[in-house]
Formats: sequence, structure tokens, C-alpha cells
Amino acid sequence: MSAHIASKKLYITVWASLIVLTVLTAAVSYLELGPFNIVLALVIATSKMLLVALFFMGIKYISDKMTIAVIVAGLFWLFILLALSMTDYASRGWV
Amino acid sequence: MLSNTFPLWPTRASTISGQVDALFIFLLMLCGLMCMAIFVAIVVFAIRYRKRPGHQATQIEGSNAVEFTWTFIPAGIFLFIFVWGAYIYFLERTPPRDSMDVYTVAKQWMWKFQHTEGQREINELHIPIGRDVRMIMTSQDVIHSFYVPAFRIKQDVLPGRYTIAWFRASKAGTYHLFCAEYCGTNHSGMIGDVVVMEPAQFQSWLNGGGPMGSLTQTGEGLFQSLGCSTCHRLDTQGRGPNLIGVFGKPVLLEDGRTITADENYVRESILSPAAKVVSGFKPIMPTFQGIVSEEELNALVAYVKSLTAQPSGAAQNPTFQGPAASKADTTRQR
Amino acid sequence: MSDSTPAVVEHNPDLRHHFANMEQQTETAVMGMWVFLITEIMFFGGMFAGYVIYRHLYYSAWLEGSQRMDFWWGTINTVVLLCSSLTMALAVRATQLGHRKSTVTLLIITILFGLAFLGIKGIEYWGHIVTEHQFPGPGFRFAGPNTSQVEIFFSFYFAMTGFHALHMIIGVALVSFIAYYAWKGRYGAHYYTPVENTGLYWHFVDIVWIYLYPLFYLISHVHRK
Amino acid sequence: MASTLVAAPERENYLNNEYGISSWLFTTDHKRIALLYLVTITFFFFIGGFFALLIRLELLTPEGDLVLADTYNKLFTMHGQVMIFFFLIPAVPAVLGNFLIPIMIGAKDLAFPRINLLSWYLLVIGGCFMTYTILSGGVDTGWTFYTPLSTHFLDTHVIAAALAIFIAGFSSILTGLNFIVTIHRMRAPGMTWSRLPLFVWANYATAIIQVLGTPVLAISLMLVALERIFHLGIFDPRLGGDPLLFQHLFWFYSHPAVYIMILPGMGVISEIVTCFSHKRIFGYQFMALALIAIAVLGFLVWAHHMFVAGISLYAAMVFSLLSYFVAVPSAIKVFNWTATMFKGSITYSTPMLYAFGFIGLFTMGGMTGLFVAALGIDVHVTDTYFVVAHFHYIMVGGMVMAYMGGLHFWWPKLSGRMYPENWGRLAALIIFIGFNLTFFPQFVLGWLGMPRRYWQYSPEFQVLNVLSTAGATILAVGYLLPMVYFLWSMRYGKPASDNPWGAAGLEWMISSPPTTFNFDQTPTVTWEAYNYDELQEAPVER
Repeated sequence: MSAHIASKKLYITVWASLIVLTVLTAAVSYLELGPFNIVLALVIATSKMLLVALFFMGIKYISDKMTIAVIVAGLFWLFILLALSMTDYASRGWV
Repeated sequence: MLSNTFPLWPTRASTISGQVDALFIFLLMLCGLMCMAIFVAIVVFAIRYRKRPGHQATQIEGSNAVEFTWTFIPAGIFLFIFVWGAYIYFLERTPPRDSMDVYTVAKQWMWKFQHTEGQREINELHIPIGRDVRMIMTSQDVIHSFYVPAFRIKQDVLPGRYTIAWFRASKAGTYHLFCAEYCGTNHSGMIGDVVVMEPAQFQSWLNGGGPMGSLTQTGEGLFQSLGCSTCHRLDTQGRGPNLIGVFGKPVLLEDGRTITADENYVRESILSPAAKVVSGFKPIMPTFQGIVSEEELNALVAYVKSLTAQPSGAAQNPTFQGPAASKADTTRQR
Repeated sequence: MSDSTPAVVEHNPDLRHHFANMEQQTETAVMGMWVFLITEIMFFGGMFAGYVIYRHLYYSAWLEGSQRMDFWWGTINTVVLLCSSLTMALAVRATQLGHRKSTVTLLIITILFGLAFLGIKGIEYWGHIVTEHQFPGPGFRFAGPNTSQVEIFFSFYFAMTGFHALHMIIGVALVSFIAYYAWKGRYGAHYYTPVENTGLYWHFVDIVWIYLYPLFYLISHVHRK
Repeated sequence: MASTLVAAPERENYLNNEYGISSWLFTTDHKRIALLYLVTITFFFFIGGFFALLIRLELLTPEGDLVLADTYNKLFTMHGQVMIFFFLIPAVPAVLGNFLIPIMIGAKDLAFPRINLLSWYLLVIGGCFMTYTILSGGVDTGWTFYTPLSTHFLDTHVIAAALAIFIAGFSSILTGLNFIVTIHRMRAPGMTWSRLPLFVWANYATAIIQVLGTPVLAISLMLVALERIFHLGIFDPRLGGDPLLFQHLFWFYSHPAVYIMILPGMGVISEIVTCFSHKRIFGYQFMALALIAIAVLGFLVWAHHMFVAGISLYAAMVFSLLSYFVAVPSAIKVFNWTATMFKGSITYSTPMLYAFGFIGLFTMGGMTGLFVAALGIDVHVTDTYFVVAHFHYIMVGGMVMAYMGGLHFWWPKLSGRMYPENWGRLAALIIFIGFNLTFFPQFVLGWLGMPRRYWQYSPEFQVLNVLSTAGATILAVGYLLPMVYFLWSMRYGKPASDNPWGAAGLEWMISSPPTTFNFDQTPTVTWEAYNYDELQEAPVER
């Protein structure tokens, strides 16, 4: 399989941006932003995840659509578990 | 050996049981009809189109029209059933405001009930007819479930939290009380009786009880002896929030959330005070986890509730005048 | 996941009998690996769900607990794992290009980073368990208003980072297994599926940590120095 | 019935191409692994059945007089655990699925044959832990492991049972993984998705659930074990732990698990009904889509097991509504099976009798599902014998009937021999009668309010319990019969032709029993699924 072989430079730049994002999220956590602390931390974490997943894990170069569907399905099921169980806890006091 | 009675329908003894039975009968008929239709169709097809010489099977791909009919018609019927069931559930989960509270503590393999008038019962629950009764229940160990088939109500009883079930008895008599959530060795022995009495009988049963102070008085005694009154002063604003008129009202918390002060909030504030601190106050209240027993907790919650000027506050309930509230010192059962 | 021992078939010794050609076998192996990673996502997902629920219920305890985390060790560990992901990705690339020597060296560096991560984790655990008695159970000591809820926070901390560390140990073992076979010349441009799958597994474990780090170490803006 | 030993023509096939223990214990041939699974789950089926008989015997009398309370609690716990995790979940996917899926899609074997063998070993290791749990004193947490009972208030073999199920869970995960990748990547040329037999669709939908659901069960059991060993306080109510968190995580898997058990059965029934009506399936796309819809919607409904557990009012309504959406595809399937028989050419051989039984009983099971999904009624009937009857109608009336039908339908392909037809019909009839006599009275018991898992019960429930126990004994006899004549047929059964039923499908185009690599060269599929118009009818006398 003529797997797409990325250039070493690309890997280095992806790595560098990951380190920068880590330093960023650590630095930002010192500020008192109230509810935005967690939102920002998760946004940065998700962007780091995407970098690792797309480039290091090579999702970007996967030709077979079905494997991508499998990956997206996995994340969606995790969302089902989190969201639907939170419907119970979030609406506990509403009666 | 065979029991004398061989019932095929549970007795209807609460106001909600009529509606539950109505939905059950409707579903019984609908599903019975559908099952019959399918059984008959299978038998008829099996016989009429049996394999025999000269009979050829005609290939049918299927037809979208038929498929859509038996997709959307069942979906429509199901939605109707859902709404009817949800309506009944809504009634069952929203107790009326002025109901008579009975505090329940479920323990591995027995039921302990505390009436606000002070009566304590084990595995027996005496309630009057035609009165909304609200069961405020918690468990000392594992999950149990308060289940009275005659009233068609069931509610799991969780450790560390209050769960509420309410009903209004409509027929006098003695009915089964079962524990419906598996709770260990004697799960099947954790049963009791719910005795529904005429109001007059119930009144005399209440008066017949021992000279115990009402639950609210026990709670008041605890409120003093445990030192709650030093911070939660009733006259002025002490270090803790003034609890007059707090119960049932929304409370603004330190972290900006507002929650309604229900039984669970009072209980949580006693056992882990710093979880939901009222805004403008410091989390200095010590935890009473392990100091206060479940029965004492019920008494304190009843007392805090009585501080709110509810028309039918448990203590000043006009119709059920508790036994002469003797000023005897409140005996504290550990 | 599917390790390979050569089966006797025409041109490519690594082609398993029931596959039509090499490309079908590689794509199938990668898809199989991704389906396995989905099960891992749901495995950690159960704990993340518990974390989200308890964070909603006991936010003040989560704040207190997070202030007891070793912020600096956590950050360093994140950097260590990101570096190990880089060297792993380069190792997979080197195998595809057939550079046997650089593959082996990169895999060994990845193992070293992995061991460094586990070492730092060990220091953190030693600090929490032995010096500060924060391991849940009878020996749990915590001065503060929400003692029991903080014990739940530490239960989650030890459960989630513990399972992550366990996956890390499996990862290190897997990579050393692959490094040994790479050193013996098993893999190359013609056959690199095991290296690629190990790389996928390693990056997955790294991604789990990418989420564990902010969720445990960065909750409160006050950090232990 | 004694007939002389009929010598089968000795062609080389997957059974006689090699002999000896290692040819079985180290095989990677999906057909041999299927037979290994068949032996394993039959062993556990009879253990679970034995526990069920003891439970029914105890319930003959209101008082607890046959076994102690603790023993009774262990009996129903282990009956549940053994039946669900070691029989129902592996049964159709691992036995019939393993054997047939590669053949039905025209492949030589599954995508990962060695992982397939690993799956069987995981089930056996899990089975050993379960057997150890049973022999060394049992576990009495209920198959649901509810906390805080399972974590703080019992000292029976909870960790051993949790480990047994944890390991068996991975067997299920890896089987699911194998099926998904195989069905995606190993189909023969021409075998497009719209030509796949519905049995393959059913196992594909099941595999989705197995892969996405089982890990959540694995983590919840692991957290229970960690809480017992290291006192991690996640579910500890004294620390403020929420007892409902475990229920959410447990039912997130355990409701889709009931679809893992029933979907393969639906696939088997689609194959049997079309073959013995000699007619195309009615509405192929809707049937395939309904399978996937059940698998996906099955993940959104789990809290209908917790309506009275203490979840919030509005969450209960959300889950009740979603539960009604998941009922629609099941209704579609029942209507389509019935419509398939319309204008068919129906024969009453044993598999078809099991299919009739399945459609009838699964309809009743599904209909009572509408009762328990209605919030108002569920408050009264949950945790009573009404729910016990509901899920037994689906599991035993549906899944086991379908499994029996499938076993009879593909027995010629598995063993190369025909089972005795009349004995098969007799067994099917006995099972149908025994089943209804056992579980229909339990609907009435549940509506009357008899709680489940009761060692003692109040006297007015006795008559119905006696009926149910009588039914259980008939059911037991019904299940023993096939065991006997299947073994008998392995030796003395008439040799089976390649296509004894005149059925459509790739598996009926190769020899029975098939050769190790199924096809001499990979077939090219040019015909639609269930092309019965092109197939001439099977000879009337079989």
C-alpha cells in the first residue's frame, strides 16, 4: 500500500505546535476566567488531539472511508454516554 | 396448601391506581388485538399457502407504501401511549404541597416509619383515607424500594439521599408493602403492611401513641443540643443563614447557582456543608456525617421545614392535633 | 493487533492465506486496529462520564482536589508524552522507508520517553500516597471542608491515571517487542503493519493523557508550587 | 428409529481433514472454532438451566423450604450471569455467525483467524472463573451487581464473578471486531451490501453493539472490583458517591446487550422464513435498515431500567420516549416476516416451527415491552415478575427459539448429517408448550405485584407459581431432546446433500460439511439475496 509518507519536517512542526499548545494551556490556567477556564482547556486539548490524530496517526491519509466512519462513530458514542447520562443529573432539581 | 384467595387483579386502593389500570387495560386490549392479528395471519398463511403440488410461491419484493404504513402508524400509537404514561408518571412524581409527611428509613431488611406527630412504626404504616401522604425516604445501607402494589406506586430508597413517593389512599384495608429492589439475604422478608383507616380511627390510633413529642419538637431539641442554633440564629442574622422561611424557596449559592431548598438540600448541607454554600457565607460549618443518625436527620429536616410558614406546617396542623405536646425532654434515640 | 508469522504463499512471505493481496491485508489490519481503539475510547469513556457527573455534583471538592495536584510534574509529563509520540511517528515513517537502523533507535527513544513518563508518574503517586496520605480508603487524610468528596476526586484520579499508566506499561512492552523484531529485520517497506498498529496504540494512549492533563491538573487557577 | 450406520461418502472436509486434540485446540478454521463454541455454550446452557430448575422448585411453596435464602440469592444471580454472558451473548454470533458469515460472503475465513481463536479462549478462561465462582461458594449480587450492595455489603465471590464476565466481555468485543472488519473488507466480488443475506446484516448490527457497548461494562465491573480491593470511593454513598452512577454505566451496556442477544436471532429467522416459504423476504431494505436502527437506537434508551431508581422526572420522560422509538423497527420486522409468508409455499419442517414460535412469542415479548416502557405502568410492574416474564419471552421465547431453529436449519451444513425430522418437530412443540406454561403465569404474577428475586412470597401467589414450575419441567425436557438426537444424528443421521432445504445463499452451494477453505476459488455473486424464483423447490419428501 503506497501509504502516504509525510515529510520529517511536517512531523517536527506538528510536534512543535503540540508543545506550544501545552505551554499555552498551562499558562492560561493561571488566569481566573471562571467558567471559561474549562472551556478553553478543552478547546486546546481537542486541538492537540486533532493534531496527533490527523498527522501522527495518519487519519488524514486513510483512503478507506469506512475506517473514518468507525472513528467518528466511536467519538459520537462517547458523546451519547456523556450527554444522555447528564440529562439525569442536570435535571435533578427541576421537579 | 393452596391459598384460599386466588386473585387475578390487584386491589385498587389509591386514586392513581384507577388511571394506571385504565392505561393497562387499554394496552392489554391493543396488544392483545395485535398479537391475535399476527397469530391468525401466521396460521392462515401457513395453511392457505402450504406447499402442495401445483401451488407456486409468487415472489413479492415488498411495497414501500405498506412499509411506511406499518412504520408510522405504530409510531403514532406509541407516541400516544408514551404521552398517557408520562402524564400518569408526572402525577406520581409531583406530590401536592400540603400533603402529610411520613419520614421513612429503610434498613437491611426492615422499614422504619416516623410520623410527624411523633409515632414510630416498624414494618407497619397506618395512614388515613383521603389524605395525601408523602413518603420522604432514605436508606441506611443499600438500595431498597418502597412498593405497595395496591397503590400502584414504587420508589427506590437510596442511601445518602431522600427520594419522595406520594399517594392518596381511597379504600380502607390492610395492603402488602414489599421491598422491590434486591437488598441482600432477607430481601424477601423485608415486607410489611399498610393499614388504611377511616380518619376518625386514624385519629384515635394517633392519640393512642406514647407521649412522644412530635417529630418537629424532637428536631427542635436536636437543633439546640447539637449547637445549630448558635450559628443559625432564628432572631437575627448569625454566622449561618437564618432558616426561617428558607424551605421550599430558591437559594442563591456562593458559586452563582440557584437551587430550591428541598429535603435533599437540607440533608446535604447537614452532612457535607461545604458542597453548596449559600452566597455571602463562609464554609465554616463542620460536617455532621456520622454524628447524626438517619432518624435524627429526619427530625432536623422536619424542624427546618416547620420554620417555613406553610399553611399546614406539620407542627401546627389543625386537623391532626398531636398528643398534648408534653414538654418532656426529647428522648434522643441514638 | 494481528502479529504475523510468515505463511507459505507466493511472492510476499507476510501475506496471510485468506487475503487477496497485501494492500487488502494492511488496510484490514489498520481498520481492525481502529475498531479496537474505539473499544478503548469507550473503556476510558465510562470513567470520563463518571468524572463529568461528579464534577457537576461536587465542583468545590474538584477545585480543592485539583489544587493538590503536582502541576509541574503533570506539565512535564505531557511534554514527555508528546515527544514520545513524535519519535513513535518518526519510527513508523522510518520503517515505511526501510531505514532499519533509525527505526530501532527511534523506537528505543520512544521506550525511554515512556519509562520517563512512568517514572514521573511514580514520583507523583509516591507523593500522593506515602507523604500526603491521599490514597482513598481508611488511610485517607485531607484537611478541608469537603473531605469525603475530595476522596472521590482522588478515587477518580487514581483510577483514570492508573488505567492510563497500565496502558502505558503495555505500550512500552509492545514497542520493545516491535523494536526487537525490527532489530532482527522483520519489518521494512514491504511489511510494516505491526509497527504502524503499535504506533496507533501509542498515539491513542498519548491522546488519553492529553485530556487527563487539563481535567485533573488545570481545574483551579490556584496551583501548588 | 434404530437405523444401520449409513456410510457417508468420504470426501475431504473441515471435519476429517485432520484429527487429534491439537487440531481442535489450535485451529484457526472459523468452522472448527464455531463447533468449539457450540460445546462451550451448551455446557453453560445446562448449568444455567439447572439453576433455573432449582429456582422454580424453590418457588413451588410460599415458604423458603428447599434452599436457604443466601443459596436462593446465589441461584438467581448465577442463573442470570451464566445464561446471559456464557450462553445468550455468544450463542448465535459465535456458533452460527462464526460458521456461516465467511461462507455467506464468499470468504475463506474471518479477517483475523487467530483473534477468533483468542476469542474462544477468552470465553473459556472467563468460563473457568465463572465455574470457580460457582464451585467455591457462588455470588449473590444479582446479575446486575448493583452498588452499594456489591461493593460494601456482601463478602461472596464478587470479584471472581466480575473478572469472569470482564474476560468473557473481551471475547465478545473481539468477535464483534472480527465480524465488522470481515463484513467490510472480505466480501466476494459482486457481494454488494444489498445482496448480503439478512443473517450477515444482523451479525453486523450485533457487532456494532458488541464493540461500542461491552467496554463500558468492562470499566464498570472493574471499578466495582477496584472499590472492593482498594476502597476507591467512586460508588461509596458514605462519601457522597451516587449509587445511580453505576446503574447508568451498567445499563448503558446492558440494554444494548439485550439487542446483542436478539438481533442475531432475527437474522436466523429471516433466513428460515424465506427458505421455508420459498419466497423473497418482504421489504429487504427495510429489514436491513431496521436491524441497524435497532442497534443504534438501542444505545439511547438504557434508563428505562431506572424509572423508579431515582433519576429525575424529565430524564425518565426522555428515555421513555426514546424507548418507544426503538420499538418501531422491531414492529416493522415482525410485520415483514408475516408478510413474507403471504403467498409463499410453506413447509412445516422443524426450523419453520421454531420460526412460527419465534414470531409469536417475540411479538408477545415486544408488546409487553410497550407496557414496561409506559412510565405510568412501569412504576407498578418494574422489579416484579411482569418484567421477568417480559425479558424471558424475548430471551427464551425469541432468542433460544431462533437459536434452536438456526441449529436445525444449518445442522446438515455443520455436520453433514440430517437430524430426525419428527423428533425435531416433537421437541419444538414441547418447548413451545413448556415455555408458555412457565412464563405466561408470571405476567399475571407481576401484575398482581409479586416482586422478583423473592425467596419467600405471600400465599395468594402460589397457584400461579405452581403452574410456572410445572411449565419449567416440561421446558427442561424439551431442551434435552435436541441434545440427544443431534448427537445421535452425528453418527446415524442420513447424510445431507449440499442443499437439503432448497435454500438460497452461498452456504448452500458448497458441500456439507464444507472443505476447510470453503470455496475452491472465490465465487462471484451475480444474483440478488433470497433468489427463490430461480431456485427449484426442494423435493417434497426429505
